[in-house]
Amino acid sequence: MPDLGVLLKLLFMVIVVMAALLPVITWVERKQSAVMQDRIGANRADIMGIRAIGLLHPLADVLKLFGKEDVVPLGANRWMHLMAPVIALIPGIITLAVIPFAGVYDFGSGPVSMVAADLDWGMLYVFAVGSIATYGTVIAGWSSNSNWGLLGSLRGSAQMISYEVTMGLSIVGLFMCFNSLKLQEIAQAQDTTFRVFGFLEAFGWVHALPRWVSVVKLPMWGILLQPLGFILFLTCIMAENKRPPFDVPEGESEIVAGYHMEYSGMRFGLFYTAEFLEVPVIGMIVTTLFLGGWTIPWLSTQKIIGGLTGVLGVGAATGLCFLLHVLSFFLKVIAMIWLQMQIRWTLPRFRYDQVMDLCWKIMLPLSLANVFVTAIAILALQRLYR
Amino acid sequence: MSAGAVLFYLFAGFTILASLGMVLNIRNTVASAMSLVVAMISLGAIYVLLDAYLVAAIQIMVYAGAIVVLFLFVVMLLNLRTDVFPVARSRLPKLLGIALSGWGLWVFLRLLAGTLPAISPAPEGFGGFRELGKALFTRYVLPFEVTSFLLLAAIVGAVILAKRRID
Amino acid sequence: MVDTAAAATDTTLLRWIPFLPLAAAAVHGVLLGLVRRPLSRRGTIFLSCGAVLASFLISLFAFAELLGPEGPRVRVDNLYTWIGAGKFSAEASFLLDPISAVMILVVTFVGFLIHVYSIGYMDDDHRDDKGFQRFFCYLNLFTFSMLMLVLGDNLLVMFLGWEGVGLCSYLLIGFWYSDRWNAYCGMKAFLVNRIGDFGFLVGIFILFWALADVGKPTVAFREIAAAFPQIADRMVTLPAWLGGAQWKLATLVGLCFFLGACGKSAQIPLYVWLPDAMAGPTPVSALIHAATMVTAGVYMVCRLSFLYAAAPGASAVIAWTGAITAIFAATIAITQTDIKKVLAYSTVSQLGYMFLAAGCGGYAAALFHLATHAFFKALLFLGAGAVILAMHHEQDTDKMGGLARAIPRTRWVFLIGVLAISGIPPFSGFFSKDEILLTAFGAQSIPGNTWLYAIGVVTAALTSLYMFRLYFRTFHGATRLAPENFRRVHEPTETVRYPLYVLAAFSLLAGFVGFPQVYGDWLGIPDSNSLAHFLAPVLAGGVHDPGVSHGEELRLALFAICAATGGLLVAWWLYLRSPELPGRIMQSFHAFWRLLHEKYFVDEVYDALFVRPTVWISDRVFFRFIDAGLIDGIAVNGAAHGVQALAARGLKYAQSGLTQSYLFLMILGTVAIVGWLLR
Amino acid sequence: MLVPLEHVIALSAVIFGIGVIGAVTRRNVIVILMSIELMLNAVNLAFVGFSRAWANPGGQVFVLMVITVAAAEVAVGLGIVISLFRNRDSVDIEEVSLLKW
Repeated sequence: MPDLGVLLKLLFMVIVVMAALLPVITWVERKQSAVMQDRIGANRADIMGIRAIGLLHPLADVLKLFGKEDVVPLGANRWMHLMAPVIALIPGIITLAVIPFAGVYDFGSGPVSMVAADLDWGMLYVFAVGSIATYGTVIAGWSSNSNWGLLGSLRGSAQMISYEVTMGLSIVGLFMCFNSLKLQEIAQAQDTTFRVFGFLEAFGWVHALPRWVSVVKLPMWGILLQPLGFILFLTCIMAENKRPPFDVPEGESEIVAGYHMEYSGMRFGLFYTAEFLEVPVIGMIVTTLFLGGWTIPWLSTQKIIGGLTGVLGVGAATGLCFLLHVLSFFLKVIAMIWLQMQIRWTLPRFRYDQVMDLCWKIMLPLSLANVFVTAIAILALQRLYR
Repeated sequence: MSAGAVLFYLFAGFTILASLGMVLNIRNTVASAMSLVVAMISLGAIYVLLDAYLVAAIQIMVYAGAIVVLFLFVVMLLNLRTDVFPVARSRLPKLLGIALSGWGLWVFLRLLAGTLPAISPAPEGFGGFRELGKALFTRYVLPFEVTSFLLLAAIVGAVILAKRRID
Repeated sequence: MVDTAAAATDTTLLRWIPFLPLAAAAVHGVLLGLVRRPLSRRGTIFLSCGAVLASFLISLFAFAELLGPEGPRVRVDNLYTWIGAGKFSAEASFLLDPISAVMILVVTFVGFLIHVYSIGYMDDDHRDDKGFQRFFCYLNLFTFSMLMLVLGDNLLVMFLGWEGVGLCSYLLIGFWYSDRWNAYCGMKAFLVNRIGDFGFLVGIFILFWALADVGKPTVAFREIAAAFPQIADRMVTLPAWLGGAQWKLATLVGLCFFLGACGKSAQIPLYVWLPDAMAGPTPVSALIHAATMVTAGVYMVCRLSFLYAAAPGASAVIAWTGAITAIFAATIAITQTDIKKVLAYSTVSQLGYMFLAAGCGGYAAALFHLATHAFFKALLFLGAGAVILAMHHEQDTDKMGGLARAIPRTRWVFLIGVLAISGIPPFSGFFSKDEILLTAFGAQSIPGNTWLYAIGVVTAALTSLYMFRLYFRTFHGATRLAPENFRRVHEPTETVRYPLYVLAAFSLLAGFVGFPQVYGDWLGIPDSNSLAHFLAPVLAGGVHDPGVSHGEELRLALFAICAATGGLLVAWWLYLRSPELPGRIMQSFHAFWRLLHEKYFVDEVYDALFVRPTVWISDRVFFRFIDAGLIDGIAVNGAAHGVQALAARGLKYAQSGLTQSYLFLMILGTVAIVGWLLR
Repeated sequence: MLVPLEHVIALSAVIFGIGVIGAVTRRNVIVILMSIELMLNAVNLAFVGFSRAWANPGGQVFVLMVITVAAAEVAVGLGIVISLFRNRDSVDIEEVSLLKW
């Protein structure tokens, strides 16, 4: 039976994401689009005249959606129609279970890993769960007995299956570098730095190198080890989320709203929520894999704790370090969310064939090449340093 | 009974029910597919209980995530709302087949009791991707490669078959 | 007795002797058969003759090596284990001991000369463009097989070569296959040889069976020799349908092997193929059907001398068969007019001599005569070939005569050959034949050995008679050619002539390697019969002592010379002095003459006794009834019709086209199997 | 281990039986393919169970092989189904009985 700690961690993540991030994200989305389109944006919802620059709009949305009637169209398959949004929402939530929002600390009672479920095969878990998300789309479109919906879910399923392949391949290189599938381990592996020109030592004339060469150090982040992998993975996982510019399954201008056009009320809200929930989740995964997760660049855990112990004593130092890590984690996540917003409001929607070509003809070969190059580089470096 | 056992029998029940649902639902192909997904996922859970983590993940990724989606994709592509077929030409052999396979199953289960070894606790890292990867690329590398060729052939075959015109 | 089973020096030299010709043949075969681009004439000559010359040189080297140190003069070259089955293992290995040394020298040397000769001889053969290379391909293949035969370390390798030479002889007799007669002759040779090979095989089986019975399952000669005494005296009961008599094993095996020898070496009753084998090109007749292949039987008997020494019965049969064959063939030869036929029958007769010697225990003598005969008979055939070339492929002596003026060189070398075969001293034939006669005279163990001797002497007289008849009718007297044809008769080219000279030299001198001890004592040479002493360690009985006093021996030699000269004089009188005489004799003894001229009607008799019944049975019974009627009619077509009918009646309904019914049947089967396994 | 191996194998056998029944009785080609997938899964379960029982990764390796083969089979099978549907406008397997007497 899961112990209290696990529950606490899971609840922490879920509450943070659902209660804190989601509304803010909706608001940010509105405001940012407004900024980018030179509008004022949502600002009318008020409680007794207090508008709070539109921060109340998410609340208003929720109330409105709850208030609406839940329509099941004629000839629809009722059960599936009701189930689809839930299926769509669940994967995003349960993905949170394996994401480390902070490192491993010892509060006197043995090391505690700040992740709900610290699985050895965490990344595989993420993939597996993510692949379930497809069904929400498929079932939704099919069950609601509508051609638009059917088309939408056809596009959706094709797109999601295709991009899963590339997504999986694009981070194989990363796994090679960090030699693990465990998210916590990956994050810890990035809690250090590497010398940019370190490999030059292998040629035996390191003493001839200028002094600064061994001073210049970079945080051992995935994005620095696998730049191409970062781009590919981000693209794929955003395509998985079916938000613009990959929103062909629900292209309003072509197929009215795609797979969820027949939904109304809170069930539509659930799809909506699912999409917005995916945004921070994506941010977390990308952060953990490529941006060093909870780590603070150039300041490894030992340094922080060691530095603060003198001032505060071990326990307080550890706690502070923990807080700092959580802080850095969510800062990075928010940065990633902002990046997604940016992309979402910058790029127009791809055509369907463009989406497919991008996946199969450009990114799949690139990811394969990435795997090969990484493997060769790793072997070469091992040779050099032996 | 340990929690693992409870979960095992729970998921076993799910699996059987879902499989039956898939087979017996003669009106709605998509519903069959969905029950197949349930069966797959419960099997994946059972794999987890059997310490086969990699296999479990791949089971869900490939079966639930790809294969059944492919089924659904085709169903929707052909837009089979409900499949009502004319009366079958031959019922008897099928029923006989059911009976016979049931009988064979019964014989099998009856003979199964107490013939198998007790299961010892799994060694460290058993079923992890490291061990399996090692086995896959050293000892079983030939089957691995051969299977890759099979996949290639399957891709080509599928493309050729699904093309509208073979030109 | 051979006691060198263990003491043998290993070497890797021998394998090259047979394999170089094989390689050449293979190259030819690939070029002709697969690439279909025949080699140029020059290339062909270079390849084939070069290969044979090389293997001759290697043989010389190996021979020198063998002569060098005293002790066991045995070299073994073991390639690999050809057949390994339990305790039995047949090695693919070559054995070089004095016998095979003499053989490979003769084979490669004469073979090389004849290769060279063939260059000139086949040059005017324009029947088809590939013929030239095909001919040399076969020649090389033959050389390879013959060397396998004589070098084989065990019966199986020997049998391989045995069959190989048979095949090559078939191919070469029917070389000009476009002519049905040649093809028929090749077929005849092959089939008659099969009978002999059958005997050979049965011999191998019985021998192996007996050896395995005493726990020594082997086919290697030296091991057999070592183990033979254990089984030599056991009795074998023939099966009832063979009379069920008790036979001595050695005798039985010896007779079986001798049947093979009869086939290969053209002895009664299996000699009939050799005269017809003259259908092949003359070099072939010289190489295969005079010098090498036909002597394989003699070689085998000598190789198995330990066996025959232990089987007096078999030896007696061999001796008598040889003697009878000798005189029988000689009488036929007298009346033949075809130059090659005469030589063919003389070959049969000389082979008879060799078997006579071998049967009487004079294995060294047999091999000696084998060697000398190889030289002078090759010389005679090649000379005949030269004549035939000069006569533009005319072989009938009735259309020759007086050629001495036209082709003097050929005439002289031919004369040397004739003198040699007639046993005129000091030509090689005299020594070898004399030793044979001596052996026959002294062989007390053989019943009626004096008669054997008498037959030998008479045959010697007949030999010189028909040989000089041939010579005179060809080269002397008034020519029977039309003048304009006579003018077109010309000497052959160098490549044809030079081998003749070499062979002439050897048939003049080769006799001295077996210089009898008698004259040796006169000249004060110890062990003058060097060949016999060289061969002694590997032959049963060592240096054969006929047990005849020197004076007796000299008287016998004188007697033989008289016989030979007598034959010469008769021939001279009949065919030069009064050429009309033979015609009158022919008239008066017409029936007898016809009997001889028609070769005692043996072919006709065989035809009536064996060939026609066989053909009739195989045509009427085996082909029309069993093959066409039973197998094709009932078995094959019947089965097809039955299945078709069955399928059309009912079986097709199982093919319902319903996938699931197939699936269901499959499951049915699976469940049945599972149920049966778990029952 | 939580449950005896017999139960695992029994479960796999039951699932296999269900798959067989589906493959034999259903007439919808797609469902038949699904049933075949079900059988394959039953086999996989047996593999995993045994590999767990003998602590031998070989069984799981072969499960991976089986999954690959299943994917290939589905790809080709569905391709056939599509072309079949184009030609006959039906996925009834009894429609596809041309290959008979």
